Amino acid sequence: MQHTNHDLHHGHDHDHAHHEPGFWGKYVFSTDHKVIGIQYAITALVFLFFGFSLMMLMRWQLAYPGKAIPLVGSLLHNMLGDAAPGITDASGKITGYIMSADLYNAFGAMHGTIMVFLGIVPLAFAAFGNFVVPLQIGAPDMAFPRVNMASYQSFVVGGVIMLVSFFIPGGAASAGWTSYSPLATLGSTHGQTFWIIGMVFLITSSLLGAVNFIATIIQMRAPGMNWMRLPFFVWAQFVTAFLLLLAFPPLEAAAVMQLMDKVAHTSFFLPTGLVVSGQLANISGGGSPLLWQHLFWFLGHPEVYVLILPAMGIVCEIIANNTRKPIWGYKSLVYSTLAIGFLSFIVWAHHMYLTGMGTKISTFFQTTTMIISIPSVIILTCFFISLWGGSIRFNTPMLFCLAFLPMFGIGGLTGLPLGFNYSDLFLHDTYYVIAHFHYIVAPGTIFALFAGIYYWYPKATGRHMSEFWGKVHFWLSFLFMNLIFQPMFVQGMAGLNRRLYDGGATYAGVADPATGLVVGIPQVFLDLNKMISHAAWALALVQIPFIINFFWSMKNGKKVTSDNPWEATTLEWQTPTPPPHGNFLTEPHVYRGPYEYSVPGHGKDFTPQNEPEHGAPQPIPQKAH
Amino acid sequence: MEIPYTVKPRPDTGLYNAKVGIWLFLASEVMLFGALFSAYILLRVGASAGTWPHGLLNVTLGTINTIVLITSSITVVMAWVSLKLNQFGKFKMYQAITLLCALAFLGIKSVEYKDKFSHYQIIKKDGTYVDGHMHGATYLDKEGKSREEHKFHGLSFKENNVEYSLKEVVLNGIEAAQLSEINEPHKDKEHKHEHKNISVPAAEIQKINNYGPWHNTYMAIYFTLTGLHALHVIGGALVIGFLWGPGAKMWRTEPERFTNRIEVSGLFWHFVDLVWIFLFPVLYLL
Amino acid sequence: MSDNHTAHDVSKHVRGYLIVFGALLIGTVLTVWASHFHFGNKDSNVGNIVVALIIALTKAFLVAGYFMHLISEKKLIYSVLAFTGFFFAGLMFLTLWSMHPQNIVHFK
Amino acid sequence: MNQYFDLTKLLQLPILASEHGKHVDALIIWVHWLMIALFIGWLAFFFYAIFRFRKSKNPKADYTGAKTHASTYIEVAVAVVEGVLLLGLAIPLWAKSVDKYPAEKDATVLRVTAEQFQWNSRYPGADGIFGKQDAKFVAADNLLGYVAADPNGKDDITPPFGEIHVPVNKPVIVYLSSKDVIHSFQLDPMRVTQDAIPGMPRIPTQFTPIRVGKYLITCAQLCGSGHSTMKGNFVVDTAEDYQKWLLEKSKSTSATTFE
Ligand code: HEA
Ligand code: HEA
Ligand code: CUA
Ligand SMILES: [Cu+2]
Repeated sequence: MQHTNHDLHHGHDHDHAHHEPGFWGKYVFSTDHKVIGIQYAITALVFLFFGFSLMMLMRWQLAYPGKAIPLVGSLLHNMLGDAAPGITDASGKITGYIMSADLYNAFGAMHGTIMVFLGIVPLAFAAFGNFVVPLQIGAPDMAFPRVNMASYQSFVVGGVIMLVSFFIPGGAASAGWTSYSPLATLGSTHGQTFWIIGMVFLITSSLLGAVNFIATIIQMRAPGMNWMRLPFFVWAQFVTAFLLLLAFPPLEAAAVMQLMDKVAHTSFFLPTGLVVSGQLANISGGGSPLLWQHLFWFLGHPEVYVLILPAMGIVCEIIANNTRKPIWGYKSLVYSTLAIGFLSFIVWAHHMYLTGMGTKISTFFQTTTMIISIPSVIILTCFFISLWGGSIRFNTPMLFCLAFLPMFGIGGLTGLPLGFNYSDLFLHDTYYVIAHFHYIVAPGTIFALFAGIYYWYPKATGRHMSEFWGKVHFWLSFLFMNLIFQPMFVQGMAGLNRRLYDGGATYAGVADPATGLVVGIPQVFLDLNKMISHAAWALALVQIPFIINFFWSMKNGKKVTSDNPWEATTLEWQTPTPPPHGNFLTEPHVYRGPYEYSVPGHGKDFTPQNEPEHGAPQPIPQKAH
Repeated sequence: MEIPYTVKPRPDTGLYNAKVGIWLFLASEVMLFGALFSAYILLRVGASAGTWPHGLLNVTLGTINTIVLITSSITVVMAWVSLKLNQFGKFKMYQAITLLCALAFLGIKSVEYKDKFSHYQIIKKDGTYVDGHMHGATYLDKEGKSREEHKFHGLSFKENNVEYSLKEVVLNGIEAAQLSEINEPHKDKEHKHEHKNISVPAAEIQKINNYGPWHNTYMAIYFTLTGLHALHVIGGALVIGFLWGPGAKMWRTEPERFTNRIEVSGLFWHFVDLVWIFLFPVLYLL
Repeated sequence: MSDNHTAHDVSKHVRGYLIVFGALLIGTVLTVWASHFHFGNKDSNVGNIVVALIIALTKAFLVAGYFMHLISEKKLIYSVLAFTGFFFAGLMFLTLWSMHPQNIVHFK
Repeated sequence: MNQYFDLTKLLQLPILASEHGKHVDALIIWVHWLMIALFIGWLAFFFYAIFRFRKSKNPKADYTGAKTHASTYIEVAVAVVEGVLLLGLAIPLWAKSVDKYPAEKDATVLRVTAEQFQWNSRYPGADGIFGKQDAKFVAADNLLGYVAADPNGKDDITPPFGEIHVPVNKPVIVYLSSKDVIHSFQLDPMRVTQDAIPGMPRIPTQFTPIRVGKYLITCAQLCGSGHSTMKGNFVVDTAEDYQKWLLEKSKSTSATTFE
């Protein structure tokens, strides 16, 4: 449908007639994918910071077990009561407040849950996906705008339920983000019930989102935007959406069953003959704790790729843009991504090697686990080689992306020793695992997300974030991330377990008088806890420039001089800034692949996807009125 | 720009948006019920001998409900056809039947549920079982004045601060030495259990509970699966009801789009029917 | 089949729908009836399970195929369902396989 | 096998006190060689590339970029090495450790039952047979439901919590179970970790201690507020010391019941 100028204007009046949206309609109950994307982004960032704050408190307990929490100690006590009990000096007067073991476990479980389900997924998938995908495929909006809004609202409800659970009697869920039964189900407090119900809302939100994304990408691609012309970011989101769509429901089923165990006293995950606090539990029994683990990890593993694929997508866009050349091996990128998506459904039991797994099963899952590492290698390799022959601009987004590569490399490579069950035998449940995946999700995914924020910010707001403070943010974050997670490998190798309330003090190494050899964890490795914690707090401090930069630039940042400040090729830059409701003034037509940079014989070093083959480039439409 | 393909199919996929959407959603539903069915198989295979009830549910009611759902499915299809043939009146009629079927289904299901809650099993101190429907329970107050109840109120209960304690319960059912006699009646043909009233003094009761989800893993999965399915029935009925009532306005403004909505809601409804097609034999017959 | 239908070829299908409806009713009666017999060797009800499943699958095929128009649906839908089917199979079989007593290291 | 490239120093693995442990270490070390090689290689390329192709040095990007197939070979190489480690070490070693158990008679056999937050142990005693268990008999004073009447149970030995002794240089078979939640029986110096899962009676794990000493049992599965303190002592004695210990425990046994 080619608009003539006339009905184009008509279209506008029409638009206005329909939504004269007030503040609420515009910012809160909006159905515009861009607004929803931004809502998701801000909410998720806040949750991300909250999840980080929980961990900063835990890091105190890990570094200084049993010492009074500084600054916020009494605040915690006032909010959470005896979960943060007071400690007294000799004279019996309260000298401060500490974190009880239950509180530590609750914070640990909620840190994991919040970071994964309320932080990264909403930011990487929902926020960036919502804002960027329709623009990049040349669509006016998502396929189902109202479903889109519902998805966000369901996400908020889920988040609120999770937050409320901190304040109910007994506190929040404390059985780890993995919520293994029976631990999660036994016990009389309701934190776990809240967790389950919260998860049901979050799952619903993700399912609605996934359906919407897939339908949008399949149905709403602009004319000429065929599959092999999609920007890699869209591919990444496409596969991610399928992972969510098909991997989440089994967890939802598991959640329903655990809810029944909790409120209707069924025994889905509770075996016969449980003995709780000295007496036979009054349950029918006959259930299986392993079933929960299978259903959880059936989601759990695809979920980890949900955390990484969008990040890879962002990195790909930014690398192409800042090397000013096409991505090397676009096709193999796409196929590797599809392969990862496919395989990630059949590796899950590598999280369960030590549940007493027979040879057949462990062989199967080890093999698939090793196979799935190959596509990741291919993807990363493509990114590396893309650097070759480029003309690399080191702006803030690019710095974060470049850092992503080795950081993901470390995280990914350390997945391998975990992938062999015979070495996992020793590394399982140690800080080596913690370091493994944090290298991927923190200096990996989070960096990619920072990059994405710096990169698309001008499109969303019409202003740049400060380059200088961006670089400060990058270098310091990079430093402290590594100071936090590198030592964890060392601790893990020394046998320090995760989820330890006292940071391992109980297992501190002692020289056995009889033999003289030291058993337990040598003190040096425990001392690393202090260093890690200080680095973690420092990491928080260096986020302040970012937070200020983020809000300050909305009003005062450097104005963009064109709609395409990075001189990029993809469609989101061929719209007015910020894009109006309906995105494109005239429906774009796509003539070429996503990364046509430095095409030989072209004047400028980038050729937008919608620039007609011959003749003058389509005039880039200026701002809507 | 307006959102394309809300009514007309996109040429290269041949589908309109909502159709793609609903099928994706149904795909996730398959995984949801798939996981529960896997759990069912697992619990059943894992159940120790004699503990998995057979022929516990009322097959007649189950059959009727199956037929009710199938009927609702055909009426949904016919409703859509009527719109295609531009017969709005018929559409109204068919969907009305659909909604009545939905109500009938839920009604029958709740009857079945209720029955399970009045079905009790007693484990006596001597390790034998009494199993049957609650016929009545006798309670005693402090002065030993006895009081008859049709319902079971637990081993003791309080009413306007008088304390009543159980004297005996009367179940209409069977006595059994092993669970298997209760759960696998088809297996042992020799001693035929005919139902009779059996009264059990409170003193002999080791454990008493009714056939709620907590009773055993079979009841757990039964209530979970059928409950979740019932929720889907309710959801589907709400949508169909909306498109039948207020939503029907759209027929006048955008008939094609309305027809699509009916098709999409129908697809969901058929899926709900489809799930039941498996639930019925799995829970009632096997 | 869907959208772009002339009234004519829709009405053609009505008969088909009614036949399917009949078949489903018969199928229902059939399963119930079949459940009164014992198939296969006497101390295992595998036989009955197989029979019941075959009937259920047939009914499912009819509903999905005709009421949900699957037999004449677009390729896209098929591929989505194919993936779903595959992952569902993976979930069920891998889980059951892993949890089979023989594959769990325990005292035998 | 790995004395030539000794990463153990670098990796700082804890002391090793079991026979099969050296294989676990070997696998860990080999994998880390692979990782280090890849990482260094990639990193070198990475830095060279971003240095050489920075904008100031290379103002005009090259449309085609690298024309090499080297990457494909690298990827294949990675796959091959992973395959070798998998088929050569990981799979056979695991098969050995879970499928090939020594006969109970030439091994030290004991039951370890985890509970929040401690480790109970039970030895079969002179007759080498454990007492029967039956859920029927589970009661406050007999939480594991041992059948009092069963003669085999009479001479079973139940030392106090978290005190487990075994003789050196003799295979040990531990039958694990849990009363309440999932725990994980972890003995780092023995390179042993095995979940103890309620409802799965007697999950076995095996190893052969080769070094006399007093070691720590740690719990490798979050099991509640006391998880971090759920430690036990695992003492590897000389054969004589072990006999002595067993003797005195068997005396005190009758007194110690569970709880
Ligand atoms: C985004 C998240 C993410 C990703 C991508 C991965 C990727 C991988 N993970 Fe990880 N994993 C987690 C998140 C993730 N994981 C989490 C959260 C847990 C813990 C859950 C819990 O218990 O709480 C976990 C735990 C975990 C375990 C269980 C450990 C245990 O509990 O005992 C295992 C075991 O097999 C494993 C394996 C792997 C493997 C083989 C990969 C492979 O896919 C990796 C493949 C990648 C590579 C091989 C890297 C290639 C690198 C390059 C080519 C570039 C190098 C670049 C330079 C040097 C510049 N992971
Ligand atoms: C995506 C997942 C994710 C992410 C990003 C993180 C990030 C971090 N995690 Fe966590 N972590 C988990 C998932 C994650 N974690 C999981 C699943 C577990 C296991 C839980 C369990 O045992 O059950 C775990 C466990 C875990 C532990 C082990 C606890 C234990 O076992 O006892 C530790 C210990 O240090 C830790 C630390 C950290 C740190 C320091 C960060 C830092 O990298 C945080 C960095 C965060 C930021 C830099 C904030 C960025 C946001 C902003 C700057 C806000 C801006 C706001 C606006 C602009 C409005 N994590
Ligand atoms: Cu026991 Cu952790
Ligand atoms: Cu995994």
